[in-house]
Amino acid sequence: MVNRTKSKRVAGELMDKDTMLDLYHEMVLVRRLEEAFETLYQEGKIGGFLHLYIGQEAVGSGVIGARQPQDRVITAYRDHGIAISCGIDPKSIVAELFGKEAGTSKGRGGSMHLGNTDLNFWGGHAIVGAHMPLATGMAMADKYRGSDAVTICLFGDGATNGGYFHEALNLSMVWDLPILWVCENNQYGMGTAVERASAVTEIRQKAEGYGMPNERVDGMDILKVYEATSKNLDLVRKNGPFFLELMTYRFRGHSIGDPERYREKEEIDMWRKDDPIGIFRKHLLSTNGLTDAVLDNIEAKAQSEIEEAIKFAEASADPSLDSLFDYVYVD
Amino acid sequence: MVNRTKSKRVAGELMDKDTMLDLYHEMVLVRRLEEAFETLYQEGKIGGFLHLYIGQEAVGSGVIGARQPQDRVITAYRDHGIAISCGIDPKSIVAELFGKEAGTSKGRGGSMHLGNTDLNFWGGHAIVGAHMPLATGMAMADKYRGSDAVTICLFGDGATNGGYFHEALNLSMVWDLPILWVCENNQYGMGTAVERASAVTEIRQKAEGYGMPNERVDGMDILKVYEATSKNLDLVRKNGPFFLELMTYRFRGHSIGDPERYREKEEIDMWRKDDPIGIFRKHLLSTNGLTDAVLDNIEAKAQSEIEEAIKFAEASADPSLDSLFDYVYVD
Amino acid sequence: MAVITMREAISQAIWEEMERDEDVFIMGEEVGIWGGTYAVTRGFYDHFGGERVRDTPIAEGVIIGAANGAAMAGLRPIAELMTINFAFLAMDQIVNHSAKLRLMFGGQFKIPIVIRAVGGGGRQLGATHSQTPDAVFAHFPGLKVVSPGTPSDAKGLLKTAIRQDDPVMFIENATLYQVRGEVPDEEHLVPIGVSKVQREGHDATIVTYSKMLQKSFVAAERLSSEGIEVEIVDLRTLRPLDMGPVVQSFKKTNRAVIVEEGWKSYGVGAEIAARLYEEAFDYADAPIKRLAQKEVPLPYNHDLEQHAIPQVEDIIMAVKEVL
Amino acid sequence: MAVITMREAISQAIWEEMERDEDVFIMGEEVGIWGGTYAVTRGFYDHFGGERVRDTPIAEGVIIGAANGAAMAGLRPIAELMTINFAFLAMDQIVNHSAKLRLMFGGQFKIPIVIRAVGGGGRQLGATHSQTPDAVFAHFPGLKVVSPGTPSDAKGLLKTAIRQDDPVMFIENATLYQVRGEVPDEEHLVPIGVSKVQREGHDATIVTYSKMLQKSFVAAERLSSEGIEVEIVDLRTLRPLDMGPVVQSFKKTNRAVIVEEGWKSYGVGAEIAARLYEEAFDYADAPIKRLAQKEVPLPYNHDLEQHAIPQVEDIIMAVKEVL
Ligand SMILES: Cc1ncc(C[n+]2csc(CCOP(=O)(O)OP(=O)(O)O)c2C)c(N)n1
Ligand SMILES: Cc1ncc(C[n+]2csc(CCOP(=O)(O)OP(=O)(O)O)c2C)c(N)n1
Ligand SMILES: [Mg+2]
Ligand SMILES: [Mg+2]
Repeated sequence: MVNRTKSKRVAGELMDKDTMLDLYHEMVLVRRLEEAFETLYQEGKIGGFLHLYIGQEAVGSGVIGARQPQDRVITAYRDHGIAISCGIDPKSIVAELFGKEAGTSKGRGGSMHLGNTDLNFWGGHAIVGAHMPLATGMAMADKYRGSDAVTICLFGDGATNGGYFHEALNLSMVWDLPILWVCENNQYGMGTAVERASAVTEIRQKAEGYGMPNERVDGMDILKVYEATSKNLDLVRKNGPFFLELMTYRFRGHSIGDPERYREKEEIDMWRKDDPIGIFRKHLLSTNGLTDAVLDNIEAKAQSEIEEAIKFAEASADPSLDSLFDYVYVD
Repeated sequence: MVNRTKSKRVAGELMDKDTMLDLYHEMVLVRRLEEAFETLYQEGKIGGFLHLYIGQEAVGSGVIGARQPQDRVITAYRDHGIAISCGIDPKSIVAELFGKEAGTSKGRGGSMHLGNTDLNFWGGHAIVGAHMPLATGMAMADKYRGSDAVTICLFGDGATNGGYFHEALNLSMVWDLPILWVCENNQYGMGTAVERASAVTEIRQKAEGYGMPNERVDGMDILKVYEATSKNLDLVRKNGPFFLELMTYRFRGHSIGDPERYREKEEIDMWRKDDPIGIFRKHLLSTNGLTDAVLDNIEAKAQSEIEEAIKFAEASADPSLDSLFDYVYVD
Repeated sequence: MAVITMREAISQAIWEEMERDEDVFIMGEEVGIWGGTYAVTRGFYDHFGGERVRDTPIAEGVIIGAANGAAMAGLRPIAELMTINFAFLAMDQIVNHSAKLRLMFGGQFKIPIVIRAVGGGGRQLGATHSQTPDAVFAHFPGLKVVSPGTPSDAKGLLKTAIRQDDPVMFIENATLYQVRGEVPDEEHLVPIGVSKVQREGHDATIVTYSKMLQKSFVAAERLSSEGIEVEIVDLRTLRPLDMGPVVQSFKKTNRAVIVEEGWKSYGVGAEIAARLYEEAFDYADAPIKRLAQKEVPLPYNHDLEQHAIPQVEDIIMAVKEVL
Repeated sequence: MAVITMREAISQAIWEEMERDEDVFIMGEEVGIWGGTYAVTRGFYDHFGGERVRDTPIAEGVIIGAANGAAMAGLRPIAELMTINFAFLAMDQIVNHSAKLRLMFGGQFKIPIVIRAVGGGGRQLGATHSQTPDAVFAHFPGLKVVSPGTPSDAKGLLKTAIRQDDPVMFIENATLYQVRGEVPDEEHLVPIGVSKVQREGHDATIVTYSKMLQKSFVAAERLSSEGIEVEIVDLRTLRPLDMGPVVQSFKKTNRAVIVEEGWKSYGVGAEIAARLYEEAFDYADAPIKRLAQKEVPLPYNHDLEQHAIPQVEDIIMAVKEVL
């Protein structure tokens, strides 16, 4: 297991107080959503696989919090938090996991395929690494059209050992594309620890092989994530690809049903001490003069939003059986 | 276009005189063979694609000259020179290109699939990069069985941009396999110059991404190639993967029929001044006190061996039509 | 005979062959410490160690490629693809290398690799994780394609696959792992390339394999209660395809329904129907019917997905249509 | 009407569509400075520039993947695979992404990508470079699969493929590039998913496409000199498959030979035969015959290779067998 890099810069210098409160709300919303999903899955209301984002909230909120509206976001299957950060209504997220027509993907995609192109969120992709070429193409399209948008592509540490990673990173440099590559290094790909699957444990070192500028940052502290992202998004807009590795940890199993034979309880406990929501809360209380009451209020609000979303999803309709052939072809 | 690295070590300190003469003979043999193939192809006696090794002879002869018999060799489709260096009789090489039963691969494989497992040459492979995983598996097998063999895997600069390269190099480090990765950087993948296809023009930099030790060496001077290979084969036997980049150039087109719109005549001329056979000859004459007569004699011998091989191949038989289903299945 | 699950049968086959032959080893994502995504190799890592139960990175190209290379070098790898959907990331190694290397080098070596892959839909995994593209692999000469439908066949076929010298795509179905059945206690080998009558009958022939074999059993019992006795022929191997028992059954019943989980067009049923007509044209008393997956990428929604996959009711209806 | 080669027809189609629509661009290995491995895009790089005629590294996964991404973002990429054999290195992008992305996101975007790939054997390129695996791609709903056999169809179908909004696998045959034919001078669009009678006759129906269409023309002329008039139906599109003209012709001739270059088992002929029996069972006066590649990875040796591929003589014999 790898130690998280401690940044030496004073955190939070870029973010104003309202943004902080928004992001705090967002992170809590993600946490409550994931906890709700855990229960709903056990109740059999959700099918397929369920990969929770609990523990990694600071990554999604910090990275996407720093984007401009024109910046595209694309990620892998661990996408609920990312979807929230992109601004998708929890209603349509829960509906998607319930397979309802009101879901982000009309109940066709499920947990692994949330997406909303109006909000510039391009999914949720279930094949490990396969969305990295997609990101490359989207960035190419933006450049082709002269837009100043950046494509933000998030992926796991495990994904960096597959061919897609290499082909996409290499091409992004050759074509000098506006992509921010963001590795969410949660230190495991399913049950395989980074050092058992990757030649280098510091994933950012792989970027060196492409001559790509890179940085490793603490992914548990949203202020550091936000700061690094803001700074590097600017760089990407000017100079092309940048590789950002964020050190994080998933507090739950890879997906529901993970026997978790591959890591010790002590390790999990150690990381849970650095709860990204806890860290942020402490910061807000100490540095920004906020009170427990304000934050508790935000938490309560998040809780009720999730409850509302579940009610909405439960009440909403399944796709009709004769819509089976919809969306297979346009023409 | 990239300048070749000039090694600062005194060349030739590792190779004795007999070995030098053998390797000189071998390089000439390769050159004469390739020239003959060029003509034979134009005469319609060879089908399929034809990728010539002319200009790169010092790589094959230098690398394979330094191997131990237990060391496996595997390469891509530009494999005639490698086949000679591995000790395959030119007769069975010509026969293979004529599609004859006496060919190395019984006329089934053609130019791109020479191979002789008795001589530890595992092919000639036509899918760019696909033999790199095969090499990984062979090295794994040797390690599994406790053998001290090294697998020498040669590939082009172009192959280093594909997913196989990445997956194979990464896994070779994770499993600490005895592989010498040898990039024949002839500066083009078909018509695409290295800098138009690769994020880094110094290919060895890619090895840094895997924390793999690496070196870039002049591939036109067989003595330097031989020396670097000997040294690094020892390292691999002890420590696992090493990445050797050899700077070379192909004097002919990618394959017969290449319009060569992608490079200037001046560039070719410049590189042809560094003919690997010429360099070696000069060295032999100046340093080792050999006479023109001795070397001319070797050249004549090579020439007649090729003529003999062609005669052999012409006289030998096609596979019978009812052998069509042979070798599809064992059981 | 012990009654065990398909999971146990497959697990036993690998275990026994690894005990028997040191050259046999298994590699793939999560086969080791995790114990296999579907718990097939649970306990293997502790018993055989990490050299013979090799966890790999998520890199399907080099998983199959390295297994091919190890096979060239004389080992007998079992390469596990977590699901058959990921076989498409190793497609070049499977169809251009496993299937062709031996011929391209004039038989100088062999490729005794077994590629285990889990397929099938019906678990709301979405379009990329729910495929049954068996016909696609069966199209390539040089490969053998095996897909068992019972614990006994799974064990016997897998053991044979590991022992023989050709590349085998061994396709399991995730929803069959819990299915129980009798498996011989003694050494048990089932030949590759032999279809089998799994239920006798005379009114119509169901030709099927894998998951749909189990659904066909259920359909057959229900039909039987209505007085209709179907014969069920289980292909077990898609390449080489053994039409013998299929043709024989068809000549007896003169009516056939082919049931597969994959898509209909260019699927398994097309080949079987074409062959039946080629080999028993005069015996057809009714057009042969193909029952297959509706031609959509499988949607996540439970009902839509089930609607697209052949169900027991569909099989019953199809049989009645050919009667 | 001008008489041009297939190469020119394809080249014109791309050129015209790139002139018409700025969103159309082409990417692939050697499409730019080299001018296309088969000289299809000769002159494009100079005219349209490197942004619209993009040379790529040898990395098929990201070629198709980036094209998919560009399509998601609203461009209309033409992605060239140097040969269809390399499609297996991009198989996941083709079958798991091009074909499925739209449905998996509930139709939020479309994937107007055209994947051009050159297939076919007979040039002594060895087993990995000589495949005709068209049926494999046609198996996947979400894709369209087009494979023209004449210059006119090549031009018209490719233009349509570029304009319409679904992913299309456009399969060319390397040995057809020199074939000449009349192509309309004016704007020329041919609909995808429409089979076509390419030669009228009444004694038997040949169902075929691509290279085998041209061989069938030759066979038909020879047969005609013996007084046998075959009708030739050209599928042109394998998915969606238009059986209309095939069935109609079969109902007229009552005899059919299906000729394809790829392997027989689980190939195109299987689907066509199955469909013909399903839709015109009573019209068959003789078993339908499938003529296809012998089931081996194609060997390099010239005679062996030709022996494995259907020849004009084989077509003639097959037709005579169904008469
Ligand atoms: C190509 C492919 N291979 C295997 C899988 C199965 N799988 C799903 S997630 C996963 C682990 C990915 O690890 P990582 O990239 O680190 O992401 P994390 O789950 O940690 O967020 C695996 C092996 C897959 N979906 N796609
Ligand atoms: C996967 C794949 N894509 C494309 C090709 C076509 N192709 C054959 S050789 C070649 C260039 C390879 O360049 P490089 O690796 O530098 O080797 P060199 O020819 O220079 O020896 C290409 C694109 C192929 N054979 N395989
Ligand atoms: Mg991870
Ligand atoms: Mg090169």
